[in-house]
Amino acid sequence: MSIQFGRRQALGLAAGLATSGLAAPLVARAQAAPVKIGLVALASGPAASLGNHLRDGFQLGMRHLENKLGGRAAEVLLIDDELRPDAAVTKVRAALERDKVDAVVGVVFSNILAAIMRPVTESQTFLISTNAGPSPFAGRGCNPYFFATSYVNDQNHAVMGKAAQDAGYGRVMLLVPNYQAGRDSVAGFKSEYKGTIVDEMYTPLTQMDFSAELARIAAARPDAVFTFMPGGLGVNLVRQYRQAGLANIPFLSAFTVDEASLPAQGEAAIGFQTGTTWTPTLPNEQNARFVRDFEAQFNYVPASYAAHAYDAAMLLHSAIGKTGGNLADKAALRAAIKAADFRSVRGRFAFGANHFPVQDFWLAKVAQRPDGKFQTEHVSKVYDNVTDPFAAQCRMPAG
Amino acid sequence: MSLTLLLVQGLNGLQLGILLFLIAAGLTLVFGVMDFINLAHGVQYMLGAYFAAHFAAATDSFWLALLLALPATLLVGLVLEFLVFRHLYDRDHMAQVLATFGVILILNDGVRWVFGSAPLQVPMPEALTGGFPIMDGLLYPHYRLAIIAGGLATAGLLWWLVERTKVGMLIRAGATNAPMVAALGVDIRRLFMVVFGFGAMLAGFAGVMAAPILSVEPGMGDNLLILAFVVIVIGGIGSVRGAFLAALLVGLVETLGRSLMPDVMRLFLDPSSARQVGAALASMLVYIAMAAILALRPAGLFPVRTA
Amino acid sequence: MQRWKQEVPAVLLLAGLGLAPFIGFGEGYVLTLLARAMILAMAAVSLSFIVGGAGLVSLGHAAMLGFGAYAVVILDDLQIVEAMVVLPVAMLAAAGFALVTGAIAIRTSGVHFIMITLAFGQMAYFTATSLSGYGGDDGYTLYARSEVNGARILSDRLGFHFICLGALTLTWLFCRMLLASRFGRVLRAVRGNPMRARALGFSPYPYRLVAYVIAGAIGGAAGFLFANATEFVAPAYISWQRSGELLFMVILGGISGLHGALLGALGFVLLEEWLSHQWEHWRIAFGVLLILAVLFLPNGLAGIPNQVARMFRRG
Amino acid sequence: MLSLRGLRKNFGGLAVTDDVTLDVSPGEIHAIIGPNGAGKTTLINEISGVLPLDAGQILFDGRDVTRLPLHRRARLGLARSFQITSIIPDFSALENTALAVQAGDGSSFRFFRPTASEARLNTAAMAALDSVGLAHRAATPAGAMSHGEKRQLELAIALATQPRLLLLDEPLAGAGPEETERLIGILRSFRGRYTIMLVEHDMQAVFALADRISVLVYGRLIATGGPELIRQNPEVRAAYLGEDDIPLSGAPC
Repeated sequence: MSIQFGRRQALGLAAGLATSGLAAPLVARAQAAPVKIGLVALASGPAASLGNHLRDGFQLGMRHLENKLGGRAAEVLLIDDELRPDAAVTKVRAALERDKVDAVVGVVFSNILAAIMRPVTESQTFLISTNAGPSPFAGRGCNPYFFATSYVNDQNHAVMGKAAQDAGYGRVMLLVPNYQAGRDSVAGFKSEYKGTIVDEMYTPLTQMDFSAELARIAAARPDAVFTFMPGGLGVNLVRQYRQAGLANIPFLSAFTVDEASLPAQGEAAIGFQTGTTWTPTLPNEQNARFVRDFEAQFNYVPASYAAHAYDAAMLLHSAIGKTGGNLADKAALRAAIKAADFRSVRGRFAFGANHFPVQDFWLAKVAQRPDGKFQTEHVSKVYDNVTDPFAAQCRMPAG
Repeated sequence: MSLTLLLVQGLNGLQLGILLFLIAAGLTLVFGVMDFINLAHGVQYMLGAYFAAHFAAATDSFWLALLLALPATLLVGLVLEFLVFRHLYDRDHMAQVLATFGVILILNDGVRWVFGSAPLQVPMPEALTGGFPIMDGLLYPHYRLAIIAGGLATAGLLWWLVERTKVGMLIRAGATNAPMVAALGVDIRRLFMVVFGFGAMLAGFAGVMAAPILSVEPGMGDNLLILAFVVIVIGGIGSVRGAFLAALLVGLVETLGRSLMPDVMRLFLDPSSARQVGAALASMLVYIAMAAILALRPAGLFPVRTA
Repeated sequence: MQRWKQEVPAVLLLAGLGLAPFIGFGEGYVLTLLARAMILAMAAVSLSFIVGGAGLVSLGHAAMLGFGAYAVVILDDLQIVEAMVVLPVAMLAAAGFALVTGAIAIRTSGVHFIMITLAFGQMAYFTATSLSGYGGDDGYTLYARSEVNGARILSDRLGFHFICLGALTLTWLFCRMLLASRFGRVLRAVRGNPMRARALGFSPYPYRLVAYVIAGAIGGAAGFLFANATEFVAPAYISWQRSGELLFMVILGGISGLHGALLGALGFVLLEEWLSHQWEHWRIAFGVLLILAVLFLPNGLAGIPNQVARMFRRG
Repeated sequence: MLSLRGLRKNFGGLAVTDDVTLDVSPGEIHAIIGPNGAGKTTLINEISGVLPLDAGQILFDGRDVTRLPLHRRARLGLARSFQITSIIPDFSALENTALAVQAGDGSSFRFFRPTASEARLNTAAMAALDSVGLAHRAATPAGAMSHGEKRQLELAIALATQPRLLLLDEPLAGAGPEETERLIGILRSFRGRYTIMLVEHDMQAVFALADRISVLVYGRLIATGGPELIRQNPEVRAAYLGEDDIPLSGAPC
């Protein structure tokens, strides 16, 4: 956490440098001002570490791009959504109207994305979610100004449903927090899993102690447990699961064991499984560079929040480059973004008709690296180049 | 639900109740004796956990961490008392609420600043890592038993301090009628400081003990603070005995409600909605209990202060 | 004369808000921010009415806001967006909730009242999170603001600014009128000396309950505007932290008069907005400022003029 | 007017009101005296409805009010003052008094008209203030008044409710000699206009004011009668033995 960014501290180089560089002389005048990106990254409250992953991932991307997007100098405005929808709306509107940002990127939580969706897209500004992907926005609510470099929320859960199905687990028990994402998670898992669901347990979002649920699991003796416990919830659950001696029952999860929570879960999480789009171990050149430089820069292992944000930076770079630095022609820019002509840390990456990625999904396992740090490691590909199930409902309106 | 399962849940409820009691005890004394609403009591719990995490990482020993974390929370408590709270004893409740809320903001973000945003962990002490099989396939961790035992011992010590010592007598008298104690020539400010520091340390102790089973993160004390307030209001403000019983009650209602509610709702609804409605109701259960108790006994179960 | 003087800050503030769009604060995002501040100020004034006027320190006032906001959501889901319908429903829903919970809560007093209102607020919160049909925790996006007689006057930023300002002014005048009336005098008497009031033949209960219900209805109206301002409603609007914030606005401003809540709400929202742009750990600075305000401004922001005057007299 | 029938009250085994039976007739000033701890204030609290009784019956104008709460009794015309001044400190003297007028003037669930401009309330309140000699202090915040003035205000508040019975708990408590003089004058001016039951320590004042006096000792009523009768009652003299504040000078010895 060595670097702190004030909102007005531009990361970009001075505008003068940009014009002297590669930009074509014809458009240079209009493009003297740097490209401005509003980065919505939660920076306060208990869940701030997820926002930090997101921010650092994007910042690393900007660093690799030497603070230029498509040849134009770029400036990043950090916006802390405070995990309060009304505050997020106010701040994002300020970024759109006062700071005239050219695109809004980021957002960890779905309720924040839902809150800022209309203000951003209605001002005809592109909104690129690097994490939150509520299914309505992939389906009927898809939007010409909205892209996601992540996934539809339900997908990672469905991945685990399929993984459980493939592994032949006949009886599975579900444990999720009692809130919207938790209920979606159960729906996502069930969409692919055809075996018996022994019980669904819903816990309050504020619950820290899972011993009551663990006792039920022990009593029911399922073939596997599937859970979705983001952030601190996951830390508590994983450690208590291990302490209760239940680790012999396979632990399947989504957003529960990842590099954001592993430092606090440690050895307790080893061997636990998760469904994901990305792991630090995916064998491609970009990914190796991303992980290596990220750890060197920020001194912790990146999670998918960081990877998707890094991809978003690369995506913007490719798109703005394609339009020759012209941000005014929205249709051209949209087409350029949709082309997704960049090399993703996930390897293959393309956008579907609903502006959500068509990509691979992996089953991954937690392991300890030789240097003592923990990470998720991909085990097998569960979905190959898959389109999310909501895409069919999307009738993308013309911009 | 089988009998063993009920027993396990009972133990879990007991353990939550005891953690709650350690926090509520300080809160109820501070409130009862000084008539001081301290919203910042929950952050003492968080600080206890953070100190434990920090010292455990530095010394590689849980016990050393415990030993160091206690005086550290005590120190923070006393510093806060000196800098802020001391100036608020004569003010009305609302001033206290606002200022102590300020302290919450400072410390919640302060730990993020110092220790980073990512949740931390405290390893379990070597000697207590195992568990005993309480039912087929489920270990009840020794550490959790240690929490219950340590909590009960602390409760006993507190009972002895409050009921059997001179300071305790003053504290009880202060909870009933503070001006009278002052009139007896007792240095009431010193008494306040002792009570305050002690309460802070108890909350810190709860934080240290919870750290090996819970994730150590900013704001971890906020929700517990609300529950602790529920406890002291149900128990009767200023009553340690009331806090103890109410803490166990709240702990059991929370834990048993969570496991029983969905089953109860299944009598009325289809299984899927029964689970969700049951879970939502379980979240509300302590609040419903508090509202009901206050509606029937507006001063709580064991009112201390005379009208 | 004294009374008239007391109203000067409030009148100046409201006039300033009226002029704001024309003196360089007319940009959309500033109006958004001001609208949010004014709506929260409206809720804070109604809370101040029961805190300062009736001695009912509620830690569940955000629930009233929530009822108003969710009335908008539920009616939107039923395709009803006419403000002439939605607003009364929002106010009635909140008032109804206030009536039911107040009937129980007002039996208690002091810190017990704080806690029992908190309890009811939490129940409302958990209920909202379990409304799967309206997005649960993720919240509900409104695709259009309410209409008045079919006209979309709420959708215009400047128009909305003046609607919020009008609502805030009305709230302030209305609560002021209530406090000056016979009813308000009894309320204030009950707060100042309950035994005396009872010895005169006034049972505190019905007066307090009516005040609580009125404050609830105003909170519902504020919730209606809040939903329209953010075009989005989530359970986060009802959390106990939000109730706490409303209470802090009231206390920060000073409870000796309703204008304190106006000052407190605007000060709170604007300070937060400004600080959050300065530093990642801005909440530390915010906390320090809150503590300093408590220690050095015993009568809140509204008490500053008097304090300054006294200093000059002494100096 | 007021009838007490066998009132009883125990505080943890200690009888503080012990079979008290007493009648107050219309228009009289009835004083309750007794040594410290005799239960005088307790009796006032029972009559006004602050304390519940263990046994007995209170009739007011022939109506049983034993179970009615404080505010309902007040509505019937039972006005009381408090031993420790009980005014509303942030209200002006006028507003304190006007509130009392308002109590007897129909419903207070009126939301629209500012009370400050309600002439009817203000006139009546000014009259009450005037009759206790406080008219010139009408605008002063009650909290800022001197002790004696607060006692006067307390009387004005009681008067303003248009009471049928005034219960005065030590109206002279804590007043200086001059203030006492003034208060006695005010009380004397009430004679014949109001029915008053008062508890008072100042024997000079009691014997100067009261039509009838009841003597309470350890919660028991040991005598009731005119001032002369009480002065000569041997039981009363015994009870007050050792206390020199009973004015026996006028008694034949």
